[in-house]
Amino acid sequence: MSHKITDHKKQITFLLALSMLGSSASAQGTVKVGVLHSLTGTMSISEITVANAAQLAIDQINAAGGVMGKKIEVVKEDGASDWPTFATKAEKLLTQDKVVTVFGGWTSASRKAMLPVFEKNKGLLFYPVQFEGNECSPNIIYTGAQPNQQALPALEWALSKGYKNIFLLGSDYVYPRTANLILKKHIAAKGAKLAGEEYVALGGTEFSSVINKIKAAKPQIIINTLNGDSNVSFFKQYQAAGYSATTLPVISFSIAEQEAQSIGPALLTGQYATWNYFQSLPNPTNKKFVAAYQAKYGKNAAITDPMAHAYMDVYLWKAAVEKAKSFEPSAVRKAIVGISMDSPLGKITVAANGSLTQAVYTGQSGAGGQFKVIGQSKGVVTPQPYDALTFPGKSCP
Amino acid sequence: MNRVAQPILLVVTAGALLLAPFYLSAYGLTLLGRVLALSIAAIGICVVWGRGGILSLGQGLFFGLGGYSLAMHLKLAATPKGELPDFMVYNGVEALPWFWVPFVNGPFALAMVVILPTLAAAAVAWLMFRRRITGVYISIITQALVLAFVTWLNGSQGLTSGTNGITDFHTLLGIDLRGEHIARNLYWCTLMVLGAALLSTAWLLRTHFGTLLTAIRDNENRVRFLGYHPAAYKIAAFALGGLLSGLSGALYTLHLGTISPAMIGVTFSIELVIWVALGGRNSLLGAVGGLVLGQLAKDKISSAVPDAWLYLMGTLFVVVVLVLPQGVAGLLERRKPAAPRRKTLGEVSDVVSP
Amino acid sequence: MSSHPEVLLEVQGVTVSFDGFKALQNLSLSVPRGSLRVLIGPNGAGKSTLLDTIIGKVRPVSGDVRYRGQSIITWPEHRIANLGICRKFQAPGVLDGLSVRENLRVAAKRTKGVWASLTRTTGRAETQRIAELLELINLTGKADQRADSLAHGEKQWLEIGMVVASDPELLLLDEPTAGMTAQETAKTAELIRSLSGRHTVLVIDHDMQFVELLDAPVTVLHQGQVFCEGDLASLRSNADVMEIYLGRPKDEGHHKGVGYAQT
Amino acid sequence: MDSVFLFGQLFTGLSVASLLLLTALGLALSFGLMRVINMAHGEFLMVGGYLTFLAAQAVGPGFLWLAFPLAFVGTALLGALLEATVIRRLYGRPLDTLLATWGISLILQQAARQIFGSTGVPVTAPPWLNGAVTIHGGPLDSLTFPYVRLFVIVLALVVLGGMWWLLNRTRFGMHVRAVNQNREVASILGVNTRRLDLLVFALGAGIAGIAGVGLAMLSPVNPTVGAAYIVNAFLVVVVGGVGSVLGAGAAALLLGFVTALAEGLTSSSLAQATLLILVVVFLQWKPRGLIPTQSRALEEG
Repeated sequence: MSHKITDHKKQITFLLALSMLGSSASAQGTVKVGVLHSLTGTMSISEITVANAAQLAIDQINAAGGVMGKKIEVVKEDGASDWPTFATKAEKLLTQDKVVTVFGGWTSASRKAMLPVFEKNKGLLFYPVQFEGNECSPNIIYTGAQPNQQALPALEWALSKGYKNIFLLGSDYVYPRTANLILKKHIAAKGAKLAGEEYVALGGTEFSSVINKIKAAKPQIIINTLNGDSNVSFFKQYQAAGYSATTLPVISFSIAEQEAQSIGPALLTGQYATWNYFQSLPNPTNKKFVAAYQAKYGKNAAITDPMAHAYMDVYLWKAAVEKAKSFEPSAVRKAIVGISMDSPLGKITVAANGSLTQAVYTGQSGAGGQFKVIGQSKGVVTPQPYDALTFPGKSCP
Repeated sequence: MNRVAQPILLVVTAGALLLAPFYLSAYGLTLLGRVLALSIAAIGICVVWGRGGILSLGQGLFFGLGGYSLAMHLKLAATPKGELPDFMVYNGVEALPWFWVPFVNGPFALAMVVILPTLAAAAVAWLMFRRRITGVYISIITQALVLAFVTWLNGSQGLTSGTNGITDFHTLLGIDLRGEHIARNLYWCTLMVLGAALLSTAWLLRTHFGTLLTAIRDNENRVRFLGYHPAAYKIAAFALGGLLSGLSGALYTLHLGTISPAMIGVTFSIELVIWVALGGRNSLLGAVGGLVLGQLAKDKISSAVPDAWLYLMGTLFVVVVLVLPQGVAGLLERRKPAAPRRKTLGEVSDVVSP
Repeated sequence: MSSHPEVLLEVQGVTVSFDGFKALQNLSLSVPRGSLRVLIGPNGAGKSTLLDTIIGKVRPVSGDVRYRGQSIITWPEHRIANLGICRKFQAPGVLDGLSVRENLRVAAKRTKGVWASLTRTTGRAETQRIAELLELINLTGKADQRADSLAHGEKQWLEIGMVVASDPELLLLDEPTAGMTAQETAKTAELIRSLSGRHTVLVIDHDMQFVELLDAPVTVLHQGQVFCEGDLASLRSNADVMEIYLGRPKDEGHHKGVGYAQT
Repeated sequence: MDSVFLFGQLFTGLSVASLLLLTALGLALSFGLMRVINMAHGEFLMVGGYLTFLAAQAVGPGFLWLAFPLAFVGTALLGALLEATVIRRLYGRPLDTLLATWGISLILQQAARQIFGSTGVPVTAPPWLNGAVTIHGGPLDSLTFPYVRLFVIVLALVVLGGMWWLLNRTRFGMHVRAVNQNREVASILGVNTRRLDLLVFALGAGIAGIAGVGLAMLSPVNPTVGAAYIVNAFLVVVVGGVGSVLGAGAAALLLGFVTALAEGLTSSSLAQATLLILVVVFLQWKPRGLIPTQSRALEEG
């Protein structure tokens, strides 16, 4: 904070030239990292807890002696649910605060806005959320699921359960559009039927028309990529129209434990979700993580896939720094490939393209808002940023 | 503020701005450059609202047209020959949409930065003023238009990249946008455009055209029955506002390296207006100053105390309207001795005179 | 028809309807070139509506307005104004945000297009003329003051000045002396009289002292129609006119002058 | 479109129109009477929704008896407060009311965010509203009318009827109409216009509060819910003709049906964009709206 104030003064008085900027990367045995999430605005509900998870990992590392003998100093910035703000704040973190890495971002739009900033300033970003793939910047470590680590396994699961007539419903932005483009190709390739495809503006709450269209299309299952509050409206209006998990199941990619709590578990009971992580995973690392998080942020706090990824990202970065013996982003990027560790998600490995090799689970929502794991990928799944069927010939360099 | 202090202050400010790259930090410079780019749109609002009395809540539309015109070219320039922009591929688009095709040409795109917003503004104005739609109707219609534009952008991802917006640019007319001195040069370039926009608008408002604009704002019927065609003047002013917004949008896109629907929507458009109101809707320098200082304050305060920021901003809206209808510039003007009343800071025409 | 042979303005059988209420009913009127004509009538008689119709602000449901023999009923307002018809409104229609001088300059400009407004400068002749007008309306000392800082009477004068500055062939003056002192009223009457001849002037007013000073033929409107015409003296002795003004039986109003009937 | 789908969409249109109408009625009143552009009107809807949520928290499933009076009175009081502190000072400056009330809407949204969080709070409709009327057999087989949506439609009809009665059959309504026609004359004739403005503004806010109850049955209540409705509600007022309650009703129906049919034919984003453009085109044809109010006071507006 004090740093911020001195800087502010400098800027408006136009007086001190370069003098105060000596506050560079590693003064006094600390190393600065940025945490950049939406602390305000519509995305804050999801992102604050992700920032909390990253903070928890940083606190744990600091308590255990830091990274290469240096304590981690966090510079927290607010992306304010506004994509250009993410770009601005990323630039501030890299050029003014001189952080060595940034943990942050949720929406694809925020990541796309930050990408040029990280490339220009040769920074490093850890991005913890599932996304549409089709991107592999050397300056970003994508730890959330690639499409082949969430969407496709979900489709396979649905087909294996005999759901052959599929309706695709999503919010109107890049992730649902791309995920559904890929799903459509695979639905056709597998000989299943596409009942229909609908998109509702982000934050949209009126589903009457959509439900009429679903009714006319008579699907067996809905693959749902709606985001945020739209889910609540959708499930309410779906229920009012007489549907339930037994008559028309819905499998979702953006509903985790936290969203389930806010939607109201009653509306969701029996519905499905696919993720790389559920709070109920029984591995010991996860048990420890859940206990530590709930000790710090409340014993009923829900823990989700992106939170688990964000927590693990800090440890991944630490491992890479120690392997590279340097905080320098390009060295860290180089060192991180091949690192493997036990995480709350189970065993993960960083692939050459900067994404994780990780397992995929399908869960069914129970009464308490927790998901019971009912399906699991055979072993871990290698990340494929470009779906071979949909984007033939494309791959990461 | 007397007549001696004012020019001195102007010269000092201009000098400080010109030399900013030599004493500001890299981040400070990008921030300032970005805000200066935005302030060009404020000049447009000053003309259209302050002088013309037309409150447009849809300046984001023209800002967006300017920004997207440039961004489309930058995106095509960053895409290997024979390929489609990445987002089109991910949306299953198989051929370059027709309206993208001419934007391959750099000079064409640069011309469109100016022409497209100007034409769009003129067309919107023609539709409204032809039917003598006035006052709050205009605010509501322009707001609806910018919402329609943003909704269309969001809903047509294959054509526009949707909510993500267009990003990841590399070169403009062969200049590497990630090069060494680009920040500094872009800053100066922005400052030049801003200066040129200020001077030419100030000149314009000193002509009979400026007088008539005020006359129409105050009493449109009187002017009409003196034989003028008020709609023509209002269309011209609105088109000028569109042009300036478009320029601002293009420069802002260059500074930020991205343009997206979230940057140009209803909230953005209203925020522009309130900064102008704070600075003084009748004063060019007031409008620009209000926007620049407001945005800088926003950057600082919103990261220091994010929650308080919205309260502060909301309160500011109310207070400015209740207490300072002519903005800070109006406040400075009021302090001056009343008569004999020469032209003052509040009156645009005098502000940039040598 | 008066002694002037040439008719400048001819209103032919005009009917104007507001939501079924007939503000003007089949009204006809002709104004010879160079004449001075006064219109009186009680509130709601249709005086202002008639002027509105002439300048194109109100469109009639039937009838025609001809100016120099040409029908202007469908013309846009600004083109009608450019023919040389200029109106002074009832409430002072000055341009508040401009200085007195600028008000006159706006009115005096010959070219009214957007492009011309950017390129034309104010010539010496125009400056000279505006100085004369300022003198005429007694506002030389306040030439650089904003119009909204003027007193009510001064605003009236300014607007008259603007109407004169635009040098119209036909002046339509709607209650030009409202809010003026007796002295100012007399001066206004003098000014208007001096304008007739070169200009054609149609005045609406209530103030009978003022009408008297104008010393011109008077037309009485009633319920949207021409009730009668004549000089003021003959109208004062007309019992029917008394009745429409006062709404009383003819014999009661005789001893009072029409002038007292102002509301 | 087959007939079941078509009728389904017509019903959707009716349902969309109901909420639009409830939101727009208050706007039409205050805009018509005072030329006030209240950008914070959407936040009255939001407050109504949150009050419904609180009522549901307090008394459980049978909360509607409490929710209606609470939402109506709560938002009406908020409206009165706003009128007395800010809007009153801005009469005759419609563009300034627009900016000031936008500021107020920011404050209210942020307050809601801090009290209730930025995700929506869910309100579970009472059990008797669960389920739907479904047609069996015949050409419209399996056409469904959810009770919740029927409830909102009835709510809109009741409020519209009540408004009509209030404006046309009561002394209060006579005063409102008088002021609407000519403020000065009405005030000379002894109408306390200040008090009337306050009452009308509060009434409009209260109706938005009731709309909030209806909304809470269909979607979660979150801080931006008002912002999502405000532009369309303004369009209803403009298309209907400023200050006309009947016009607002007709416009809400028109907009509702156009939205539903456009959504039937294309995606919801394109439907919304199309609707907005259609409104602008409509205003070319009828700049004063469907049912224009003929009053001299409007000329200057």
